[in-house]
Amino acid sequence: YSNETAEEGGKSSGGGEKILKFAQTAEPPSLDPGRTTDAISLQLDQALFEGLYRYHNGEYIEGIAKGEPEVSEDGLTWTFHLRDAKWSDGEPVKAQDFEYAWKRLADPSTGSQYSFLVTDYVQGAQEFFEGKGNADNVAIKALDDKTLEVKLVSPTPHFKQIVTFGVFAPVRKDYIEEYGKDYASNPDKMVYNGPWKLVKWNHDAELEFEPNENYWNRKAVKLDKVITPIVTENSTEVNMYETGQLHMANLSGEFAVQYEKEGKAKYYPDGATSYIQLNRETYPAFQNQNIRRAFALAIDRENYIQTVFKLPYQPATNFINPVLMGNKKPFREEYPGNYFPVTDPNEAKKLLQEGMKELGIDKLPKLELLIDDTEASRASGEFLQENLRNILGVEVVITPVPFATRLDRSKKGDFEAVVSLWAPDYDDPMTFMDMFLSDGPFNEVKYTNPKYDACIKEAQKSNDNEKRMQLMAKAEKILMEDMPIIPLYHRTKAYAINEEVKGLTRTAFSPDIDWMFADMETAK
Amino acid sequence: MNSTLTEQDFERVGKNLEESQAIVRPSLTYWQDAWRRLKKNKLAMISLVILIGIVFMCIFGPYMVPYKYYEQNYTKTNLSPGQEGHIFGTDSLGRDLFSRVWYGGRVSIFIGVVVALIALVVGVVYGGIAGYMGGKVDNIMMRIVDVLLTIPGMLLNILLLIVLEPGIVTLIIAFGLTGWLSMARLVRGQILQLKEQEFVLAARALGADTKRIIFKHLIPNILGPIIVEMTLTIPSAIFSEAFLSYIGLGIRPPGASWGVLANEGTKVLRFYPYELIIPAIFISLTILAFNLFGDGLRDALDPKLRD
Amino acid sequence: MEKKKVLEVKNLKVSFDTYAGEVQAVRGVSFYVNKGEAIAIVGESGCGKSVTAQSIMRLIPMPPGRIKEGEILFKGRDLTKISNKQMESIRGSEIAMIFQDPMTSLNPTMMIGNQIAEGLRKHQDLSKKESLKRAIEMLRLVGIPNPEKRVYQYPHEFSGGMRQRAMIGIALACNPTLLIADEPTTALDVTIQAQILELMQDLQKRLNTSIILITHDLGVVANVVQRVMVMYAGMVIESGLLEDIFYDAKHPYTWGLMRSVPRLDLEKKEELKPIEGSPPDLFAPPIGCPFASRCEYAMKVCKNYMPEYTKVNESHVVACWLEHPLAPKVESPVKKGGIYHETVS
Amino acid sequence: MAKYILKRIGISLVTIWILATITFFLMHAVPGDPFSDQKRLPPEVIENLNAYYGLDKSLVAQYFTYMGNLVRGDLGYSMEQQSRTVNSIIAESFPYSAHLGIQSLIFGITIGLTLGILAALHHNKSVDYVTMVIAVLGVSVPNFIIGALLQYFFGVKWQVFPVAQWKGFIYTVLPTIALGSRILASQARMIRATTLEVLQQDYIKTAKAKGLGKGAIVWKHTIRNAILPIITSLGPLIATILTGTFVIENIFAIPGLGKYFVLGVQNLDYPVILGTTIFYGSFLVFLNLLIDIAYGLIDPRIKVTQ
Amino acid sequence: MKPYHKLLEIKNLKKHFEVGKDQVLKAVDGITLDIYKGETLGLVGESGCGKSTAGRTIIRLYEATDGEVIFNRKNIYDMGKKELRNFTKQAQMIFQDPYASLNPRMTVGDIIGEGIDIHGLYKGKERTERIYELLETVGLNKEHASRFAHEFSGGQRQRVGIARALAVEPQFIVCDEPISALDVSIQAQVVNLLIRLQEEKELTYLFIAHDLSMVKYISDRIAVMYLGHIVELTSSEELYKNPLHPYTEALLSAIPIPDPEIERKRERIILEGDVPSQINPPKGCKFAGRCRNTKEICKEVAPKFIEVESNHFVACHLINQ
Ligand SMILES: Nc1ncnc2c1ncn2[C@@H]1O[C@H](COP(=O)(O)OP(=O)(O)OP(=O)(O)O)[C@@H](O)[C@H]1O
Ligand SMILES: Nc1ncnc2c1ncn2[C@@H]1O[C@H](COP(=O)(O)OP(=O)(O)OP(=O)(O)O)[C@@H](O)[C@H]1O
Ligand SMILES: [Mg+2]
Ligand SMILES: [Mg+2]
Repeated sequence: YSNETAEEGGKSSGGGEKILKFAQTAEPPSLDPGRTTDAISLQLDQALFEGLYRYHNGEYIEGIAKGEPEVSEDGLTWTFHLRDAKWSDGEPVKAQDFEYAWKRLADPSTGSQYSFLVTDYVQGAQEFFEGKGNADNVAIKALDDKTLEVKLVSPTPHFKQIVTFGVFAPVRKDYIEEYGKDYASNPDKMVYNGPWKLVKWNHDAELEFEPNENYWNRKAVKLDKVITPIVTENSTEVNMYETGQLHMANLSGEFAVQYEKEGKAKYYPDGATSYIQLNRETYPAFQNQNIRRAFALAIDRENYIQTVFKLPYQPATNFINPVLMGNKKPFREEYPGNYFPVTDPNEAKKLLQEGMKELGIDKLPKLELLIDDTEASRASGEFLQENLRNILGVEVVITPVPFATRLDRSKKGDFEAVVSLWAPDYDDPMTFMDMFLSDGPFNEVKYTNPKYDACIKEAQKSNDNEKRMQLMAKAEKILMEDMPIIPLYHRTKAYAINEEVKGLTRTAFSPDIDWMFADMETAK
Repeated sequence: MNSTLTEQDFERVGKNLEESQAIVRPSLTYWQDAWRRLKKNKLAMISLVILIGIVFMCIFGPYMVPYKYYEQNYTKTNLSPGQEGHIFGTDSLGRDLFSRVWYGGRVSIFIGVVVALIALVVGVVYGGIAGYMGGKVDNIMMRIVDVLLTIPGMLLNILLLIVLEPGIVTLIIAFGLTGWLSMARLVRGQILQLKEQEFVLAARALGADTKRIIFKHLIPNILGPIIVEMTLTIPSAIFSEAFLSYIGLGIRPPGASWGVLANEGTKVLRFYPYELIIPAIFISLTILAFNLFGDGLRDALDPKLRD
Repeated sequence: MEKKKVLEVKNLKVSFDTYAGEVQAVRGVSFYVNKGEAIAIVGESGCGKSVTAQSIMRLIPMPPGRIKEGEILFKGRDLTKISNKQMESIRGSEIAMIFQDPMTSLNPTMMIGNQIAEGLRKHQDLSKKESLKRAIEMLRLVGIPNPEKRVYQYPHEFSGGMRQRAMIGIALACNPTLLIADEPTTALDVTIQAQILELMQDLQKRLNTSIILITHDLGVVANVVQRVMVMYAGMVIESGLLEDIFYDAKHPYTWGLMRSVPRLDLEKKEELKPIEGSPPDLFAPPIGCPFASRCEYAMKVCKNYMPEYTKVNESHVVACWLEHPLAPKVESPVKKGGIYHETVS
Repeated sequence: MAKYILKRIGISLVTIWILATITFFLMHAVPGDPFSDQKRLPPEVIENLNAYYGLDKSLVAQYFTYMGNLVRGDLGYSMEQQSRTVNSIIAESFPYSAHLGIQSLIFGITIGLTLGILAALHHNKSVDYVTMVIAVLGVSVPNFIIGALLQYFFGVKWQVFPVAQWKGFIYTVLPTIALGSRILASQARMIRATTLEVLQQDYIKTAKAKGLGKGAIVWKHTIRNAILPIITSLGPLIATILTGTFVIENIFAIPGLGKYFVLGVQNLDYPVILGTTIFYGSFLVFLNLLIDIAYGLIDPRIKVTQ
Repeated sequence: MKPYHKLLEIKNLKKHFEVGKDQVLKAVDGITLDIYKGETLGLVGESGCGKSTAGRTIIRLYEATDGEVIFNRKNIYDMGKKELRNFTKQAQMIFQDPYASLNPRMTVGDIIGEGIDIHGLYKGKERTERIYELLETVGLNKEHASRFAHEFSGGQRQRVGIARALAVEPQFIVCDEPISALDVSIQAQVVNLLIRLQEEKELTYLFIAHDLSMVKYISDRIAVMYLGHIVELTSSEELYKNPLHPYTEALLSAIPIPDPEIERKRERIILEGDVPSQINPPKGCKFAGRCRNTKEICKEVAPKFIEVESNHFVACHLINQ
């Protein structure tokens, strides 16, 4: 065994070849940009494909598009100009490839989970998706090989951010027609226009990438090879990192503590916010605001984070995640919004008494708390259970269920309280705030407040960013006063990385992990 | 010697049948005999003592310390064994592992025992009917068992646990659903053998009804293998529970089982090895003891290995 | 008349250690077998016949069994003293044994031919082919038709009688000096039993093998052996030539044995005179004559003292207090040339 | 013989059908849908996806469609791994599980049998006790504990073997031991019991009476007969190994099929759950058939046709 | 010969077992005979020829495939549940294997008392008394009541088996090889006990054995069975003096006589070959394969069982002609 690593290690440093190795936590479900759904696939697609723009190091940089898009007066017509670029098989990248790819997203027969990103914005797309119109009526058009024109339903200043999302990458019609459902299931069943190409895909074991020689910006790609084994178990991943089989490892639980102690842990916020949803129908006591607030204040967020997660999460005393941009600065810097204390057990007890008096009860009924069946969720549930029992004297029954079941029961309102998590789709607080519109599809607690609705609706229509932020801050305040949900924390992730590796970044938005233009020190 | 004999010694006394009919060996029932042989098996006896000890601790252990198994103390997380009065230390939520281990044992052993009892009832009834009825009924019933046996049991358990709510009851249902199969097979085989035995025929010839034959003649005679099978079902249920805990389908929090504890322990193996080692020792010791005791019992109850 | 003794057992004592204590299965047995001679050991179930036989082969399970005392001289060598390896080379080649139940005494997963050839290969260094050829000969010798085919068959393809023949084939394969047959026909039907006995008699004459035939059926021995030993409760209580035992038995137990079998050839229905009671448990054998409690003629002395062996004639020995000069004279109820001759045509 | 096999195959097919049906309905009884994701989707998209995968039809209709495809050997596309068919998932991942399984079997059986026979030959002596404790220890420690301990000590601490992955023999050592220990233990116990039983048989006495040495008696007469009953236990044993691979595959990052089943369940990936269950089921059914036939060939007493 | 009142009439009784698919084992294949009150009818034949099956079918321990058994003028195969229970009181069985026929988990007292309990004959103290009485009848004593079967010797066990059968005061007992597993010296004990009981209680026996000498000793008449058929039936003296069927002859000659001189002079008929399988028995006479005098017809046609002389029935072509 030792021979083998020596040999591999020799390649990476001595032989001058730069091979980066890090683990993926699961097999990428689909590398077809049109059908991709998850963070891992998006991450890899960002390496294999290149859309108009690219999100890198917290900035939007040029991809296949040359320069900024032209936007019409009314903000509805967007025109993109393409640079000369080639697919890995030598064919040029054309505007038609984009047209085809984007229409494909809206095509119901594709079964894309991100079709709404097209149908919500592009004229004619919704009709096409619902089967009322056809592809020709979708206002996406290749004016020529290098020009792409899109007409939008309403002015959308952040449309550039939207098309940066991985699913908007171009795809080749000829490949898709040839391989059908099997497209992108194997390295030889796909074609690349991104910085990398997939050379080996041992399903569920390992993926291997090499630079795409035809990539227009080939020189930006520094590494010679990237190997990403698939390792589900976090402890295995860390063990591999420590024995030199990996250059980077995610850290959870005690590993994070350990690495933190040694000063080797790195962190990045991933944008997710966790909160408890309270169902006022199934647990009538939650109809009382004092009781809802009592719950919110009873939770000892600092100890919760420290004992359960052991990572520098931020205790959430608001809903919008701090990673999201406000007008000029991050939203949370502009509107710190600490709507309630991190914890206040005495106040909580007082509120509870008041609430119970108002309800005319002297004891809260048993509360069922729905959680995921993962290890961390379990500990989290146990903490909350004991915490609430201690402070409020309420008996909490925990029901751990598989993820899919948790979401399903949340959707159907089949819960009393459920620990949920929301991660941003795009870099704007709206990705959090539109959730609790009265008719919002994810308003699982059936929250309605006309004032809240009014603020959000107005913000949605507005073109003025500062005003939008103000409105959303106002709405957030209303939400936090009404407290249909109890925020718990804003999440942070930890990882360890070999010092040789340079330029690899972790972000809250895709593509996390951004390794496409990373480099390695070869000295050594 | 001969010289000392006199005429008198040669007085005829005739036969003494009473004496020749007397049974000189001490009377030993089947169970006494089994117990005697079990006692000779050191491993089995040690196992028995261990089991009794573990069961005792599972019942009374949680009351021996001033901490409840669910009580958290954020200032005292991950204490090593012995620190600050926590005999087995504490876990990452600051809960006392001593009470958790015994509470967990209670759950694990309870599951094992209940599953074994379900297997006992269902298996004995099912296998009993199949074996006793014989013929076509037996054929069909055993085909069903064969079919069920080809279903990978663990897969079925996982599906069931997801369909039903998590918790002890669900675990028991899931294990019970597959656990009785081998018992049914065993009972059927034994009954099939026994029912052709002449003592059963004799009872039938005396006009004994089915009930009497089953309860007086068949069951008492297959009790030995049944008990052995039960002692082996218990550890396998404990084992399965541990496995399911590993994939997150176990007991409802804050309840603990040994499986849950061990699984939590594996995550911190590097840092707080005792959090794995302690539950692992008890799981293994219990399973080991049940197995060795079961084996010993099998040897003790098997008339073929008599000496 | 001086014959060569092939086997001589002297004062053999074998015990088993059980939960209840020591079971004295064999309590001082002495006998011999001459070259080419067939002797029988008869006696009730549990009287120690098999243990005696298996002790000769050193096949009793140890523990719980153990040979407490005595010598087993085979061709002058004491079998109780030699090493296991030496014993192995004697087993099968010089002393062979046949067991009671032909159904279970053959390995069910091994071809009959191999089971015969195995011993040959071990003791006579034959090649596989040669040994199989011998096996075929053996099967033919014991009267199994079609032996060329039968060697390749498995025990379950043989009937009970054929299996017992195969067993005999195995035993005789290496031409042993001594053959011990432990109830070779008990598990068989009378018609098959007749076949097997006929075969054994025939083989003994042809191969000049010494035979120890163990049985509880006096009828079986009447035609096959030259001498008979009657065992009771771990001891030999009477032994002698066939005629001595059948026509001039001295021991009340031997008489009892004779009188408890109905005679097919008798026209008049003689009442059977069973031996009442049960034999003693060897776990706690009586200090006196073990038969005393069942013996019609028992005397006070019988209860307290073990009778000594009395020589009736050169070959006939009996252990009974009735032979003592002080004892009352008892007429044998089985008269010499008595009831057995009455109706013979 | 041919008729017998045909009949057995018939029964096997029925078994598989029952298995598929049970799994199908059980699976659809689980609350939730396969499109659950952190980023929750608008209802229209879900509807479209349901239509795409035919999940909008009635359960019975779906059932018949599925069965229709199944007859043609088409297990459908995975819903999670969208561009892969269940067939290809099985084809690619099963070899790993099989490799791991077979290697563990060989490891477990050879050592297990040796230990078990040794124990039986020294019944009630210290060899017996020691071997049995060692052996039973293997069944007593859950897989995931063994796996975690092996990985930590041999992989991380002493660095004797690689921590994870499956790229050559050296990588297979730890997983094989972790998975094989159970087999070892169960085999040892079983062979010990059967050997003890065989040693009581009359034909062993016969063999001794032939003058065979201890070796010949053990090799030629004892082991063969003692192993026979064990062969029938292979079916269930392989079943437990296959399902047991999940843990080991997870810990050692092995791309085997065991993982897929559990992942399938967690993601509610219907075709994968069904596919793997049916595959495992059929595999076992036919394995049992093979074992029965093999048993008939090995044990002359049993005529397969009966 | 004792007369004359037919206690049992067995007509064309058949018992076939299904073994495997489409395979029928004809254990008893049409036997016809009468059993008179107070007599002992011996039934002999080789192992596996169907003796036990016949005995069991006669008292309906096995359901007959075909045929009738008329007990005291009533067909037991037409009896209802109640009548059948009553029948079990009148017809009992003693089994071959003294080890297997006693429940190892019951005390001897309970084994004997079982019939008493089932039929509710005695209760409490009376029951105990009765058990002691039965024990003494069979030559055991009270102390034995609390012992378990495995503590007894073979002969003692068989006597327990007899006591069990006697407990319900039957008229008819099927003795299924009650002495085959016993030592010669013990056999006589049991046989004498059976004879004594027969005289005291006017019992009727069907005495099954494979040993002709003992059968001849105890029986008034003897039926010889071969492969599911009765091949010869007559009084025991007649059978010995004048055996007609070649199988009977062979059987008689095979029985060893404990007298060396006679044995030496005696000429045995050694049968060649083995008993054929009952699953696909040869057509024609079942004995044809082993018979010295086989003729063509024997292989083709099954001989009829007919009375060739008064009270002497035989099924053989050689005789019947
Ligand atoms: N392995 C053993 N353990 C304990 N006691 C034994 C063992 N083998 C034999 N005995 C005892 O030794 C005595 C003699 O047994 P043995 O087998 O020699 O009798 P036998 O004369 O051959 O009887 P049978 O005619 O039944 O074969 C019996 O009382 C028996 O209980
Ligand atoms: N329950 C059964 N199922 C199938 N076959 C049976 C059954 N009982 C008996 N037989 C078969 O019927 C045949 C006759 O058996 P039965 O026991 O009546 O013979 P038997 O003459 O009593 O023999 P033995 O002298 O060995 O007791 C045998 O071939 C036996 O295998
Ligand atoms: Mg014997
Ligand atoms: Mg019988």
